[in-house]
Amino acid sequence: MNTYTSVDALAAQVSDGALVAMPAEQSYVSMAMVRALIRRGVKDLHLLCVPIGSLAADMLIGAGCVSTIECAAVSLGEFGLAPRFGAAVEQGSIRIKESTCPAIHAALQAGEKGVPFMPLTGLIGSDILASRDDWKVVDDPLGEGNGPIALLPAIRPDFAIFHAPLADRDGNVWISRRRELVPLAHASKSSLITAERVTDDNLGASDTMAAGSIPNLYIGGLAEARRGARPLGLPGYYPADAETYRTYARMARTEEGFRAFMDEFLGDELAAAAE
Amino acid sequence: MNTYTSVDALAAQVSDGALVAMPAEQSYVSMAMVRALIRRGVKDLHLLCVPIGSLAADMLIGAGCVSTIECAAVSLGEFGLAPRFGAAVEQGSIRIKESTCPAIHAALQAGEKGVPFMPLTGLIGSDILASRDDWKVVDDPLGEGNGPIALLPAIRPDFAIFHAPLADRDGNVWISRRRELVPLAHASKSSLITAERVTDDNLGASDTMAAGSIPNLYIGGLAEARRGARPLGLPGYYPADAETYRTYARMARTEEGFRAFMDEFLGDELAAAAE
Amino acid sequence: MSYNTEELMIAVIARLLDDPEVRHVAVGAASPIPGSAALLTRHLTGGRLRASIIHGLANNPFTDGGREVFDCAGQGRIDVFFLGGVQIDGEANINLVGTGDYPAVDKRFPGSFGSAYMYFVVPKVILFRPEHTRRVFVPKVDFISAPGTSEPGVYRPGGPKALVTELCLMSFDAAKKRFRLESVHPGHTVEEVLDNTGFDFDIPENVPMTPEPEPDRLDLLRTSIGAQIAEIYPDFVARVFAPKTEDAA
Amino acid sequence: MSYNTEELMIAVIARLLDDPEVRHVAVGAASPIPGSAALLTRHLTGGRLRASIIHGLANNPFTDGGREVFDCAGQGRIDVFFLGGVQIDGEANINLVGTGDYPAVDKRFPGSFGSAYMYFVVPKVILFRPEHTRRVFVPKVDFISAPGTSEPGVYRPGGPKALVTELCLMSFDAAKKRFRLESVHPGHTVEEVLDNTGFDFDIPENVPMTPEPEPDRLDLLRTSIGAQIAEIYPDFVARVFAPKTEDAA
Repeated sequence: MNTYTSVDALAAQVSDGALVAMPAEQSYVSMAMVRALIRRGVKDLHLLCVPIGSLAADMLIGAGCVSTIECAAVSLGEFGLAPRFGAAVEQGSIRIKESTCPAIHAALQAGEKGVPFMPLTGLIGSDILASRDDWKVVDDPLGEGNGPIALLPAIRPDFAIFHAPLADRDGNVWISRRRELVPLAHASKSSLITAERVTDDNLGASDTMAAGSIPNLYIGGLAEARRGARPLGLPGYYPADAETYRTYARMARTEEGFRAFMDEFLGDELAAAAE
Repeated sequence: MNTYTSVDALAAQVSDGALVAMPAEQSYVSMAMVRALIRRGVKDLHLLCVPIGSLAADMLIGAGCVSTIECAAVSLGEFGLAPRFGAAVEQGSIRIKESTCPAIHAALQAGEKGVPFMPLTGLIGSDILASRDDWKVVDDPLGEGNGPIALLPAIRPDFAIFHAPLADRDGNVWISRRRELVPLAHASKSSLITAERVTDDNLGASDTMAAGSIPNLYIGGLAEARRGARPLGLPGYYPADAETYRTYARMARTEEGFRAFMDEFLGDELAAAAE
Repeated sequence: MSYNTEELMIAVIARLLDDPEVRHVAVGAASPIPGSAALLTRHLTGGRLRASIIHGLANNPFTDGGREVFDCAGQGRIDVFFLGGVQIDGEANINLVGTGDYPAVDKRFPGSFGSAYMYFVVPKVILFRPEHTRRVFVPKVDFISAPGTSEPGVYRPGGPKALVTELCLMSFDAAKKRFRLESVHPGHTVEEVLDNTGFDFDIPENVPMTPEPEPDRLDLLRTSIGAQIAEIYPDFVARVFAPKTEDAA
Repeated sequence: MSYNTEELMIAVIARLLDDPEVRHVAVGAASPIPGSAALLTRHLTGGRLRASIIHGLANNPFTDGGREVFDCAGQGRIDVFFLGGVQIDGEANINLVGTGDYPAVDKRFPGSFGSAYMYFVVPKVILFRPEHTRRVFVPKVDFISAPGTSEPGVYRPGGPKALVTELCLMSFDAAKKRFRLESVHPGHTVEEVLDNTGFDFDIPENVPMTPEPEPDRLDLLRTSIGAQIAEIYPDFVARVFAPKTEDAA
């Protein structure tokens, strides 16, 4: 199957300026792709966090790959604030489209359905809404006294990028109960997947496995990447490398510290690849 | 757990006039509940087929339980037209809200999201739309030249009723890849479930099983019912009883034939229960 | 090589599917002839054509519930879909609901299924209705389940492109709102088509005969493809491809 | 029985949850104090209270992806949720985005998470912010992640009902757009609350002292409930409920 390739070949598909969507920390982030994208020096990404960014977003921003970020939040969780994200926003060196978790889910659902927008309650009176000239509040269009409601334009990412615990050689991808990845893959024009393991068994053959799978219809490329979420964890499979994560959170507080960390981080990858 | 009960106790929850939603033939229909509802003589149901009705809808209509039906179609599939549905519509004895499959899915998604409506492309120029005074066409509310679009009011059924292959004692329900049941359960105020088998193992404990499950949060009642889909099949578990289905399709062409069939059909149930 | 009408219609549809712009064909429930053409063409194109059959599990890729096929079409990921009609008129309006003065119908049929959406969003909808009579092909449908064309400004990337019946193949021109006779099946005539069609349509000066099914394709249908189809539609395969077994015997 | 501030705040929240109208409390990520109160109250109510903790899997019922908790709230199935804020003002507006003149913020914080939705649809939102200082409790927030109140006509079944800090418990009156001091925690005073709050609020004539944690509840927290909490927040349990082990030694 022609979608089965290498991580670097996947990263090469992502052109400068692409709208790239990545899941939240506990939802199977492909750090293997983040490394490959940084190595290849991709520029001007519009990064959509679904709906919250963490290490991946912070690294891509620190490495200068991102010109716009849309997110409900970016945080390193128990390791503190996201330092390169914070610095970039405070310096005004990236554009931020403020959002809130259900708004990102709703806009992706609109993309999934092929409708131009999705209504969402809440939001009215928030400065998030005030900052978004693409969101629109209309009086109840049904005329039934439901009051004003916000309409959010559909989002159709060029690429969804994530790391699955399992995929098959036909490009079907097992995502277990991380079903936020399903509307994400549907709404995106192409999904580029790294997988912990690629099996010869067809995931569609069993009802049990199919129930937690995304069919290859949506998958634009697949590569095997052992420990491809590290230093993040792959929930249910392996924990985060807390030591590395903590080191990052500390070093990345300065531009220089970030560069030093990334030199070693990307170098390790090259060393591991050469093994 | 107080939601674990008998089929008749589930049926007793369904009050006359309720908005009741049932899935299509291949998506786990609870014929056990259909029998129990007919036995208890429920009246004036507003029946929502999600999105297509078959034997269950035809029987409930024939038995005089339904005053309004909303559906994209009602058909006995390979066994032909749905005779009691057809007769009722031709005689004008039930009200029909014409729809189309994706409109029913979209309206349930609106119910699931708690938004008053969902936009859907297509529909414009169809007599379905012309017949629906609750659907509304508006000019592109984003003002971006997307053209007119139909807005469909949310549907929130009082009850979703279906038959699952497996549930656990806590009321979690395994639905495999029949995920149309997920937005249906979410959108409905209460889901009344019959299950082929009720297990002591918690379905939420394994990622593999949880991926195909609906949590008990949405479940208003659960009863065990062996062969609870018969004479329909439970895809992946047992086939339809084609002989009985064919007999129904033939006999139900007349009111008298329908009554004769149902007398035996409901009687069989009583006999089976007495065994 | 002898063949029956079903095999001929499969061959006609397979030619419509063998088109570089068609990457993905979806086939609804209970559609063995379109389904057979889809699986045949998938084989002929070496798998370039993706064929999704929304009936059973064998060739049904979807894992996100009943709405996924519609969402998928809305995303532009389905290039061909099939629709039929109790009535079809000359502007390609289709009626799946009933005959007579709606809502007081004389005869109720199942209903519109997904037509009122798929007809709008799938670029190449093939109307497939074997029965070619004036009962089906009417001047004006009694109920528009889905309109053949839309006003300018209405979002409509899709619509009808062809009509396949037991008598002929027609194309549809949305700008002219008219069908055009493309070919008449072997053994039938333009007059027969005219006699059995209740609406006007364009007739070119020379109407070609529909090519007969290619023998190698018939072979495939009756052997390897037939075996795949039998997983989905066993009764159909037993009935339609059975002559082959007799021929061989 | 000795206790620490975390245990006191857990006890305060648990009392807010023990309410017949509260059938289901949901707790966001990284919220061990609300999470502990939720699991404690679930136990105290014999399971009448459903507690969903959106962090890990142990008490996380959701199986339909990240949007399910929001959809669930939109359906009216979540009665209590917790929100905090980098800044909170006297009209209960909350700011999770940054301080300074947005978008030119002086200090950027993570962002609004789900607040701009949950604050509208969950009937009883408990604002929980241990740090009680004028840095947090400001006259007017620099950025409204979610507004405390809405104009008439805006769909808003939910909103703030209480504020829990390390110093006190306040209630919020949406009609008056004002907080009211309900009780001051043991060892603290009304003056201390006034000194550390940057907005006006109502003060009743007699401000009661917040009741101390009930000894039986402390016991539960440090034993059976603590064990459940440790599955989700092991570091928290080790730090907060550790004194018990020392006491016992």
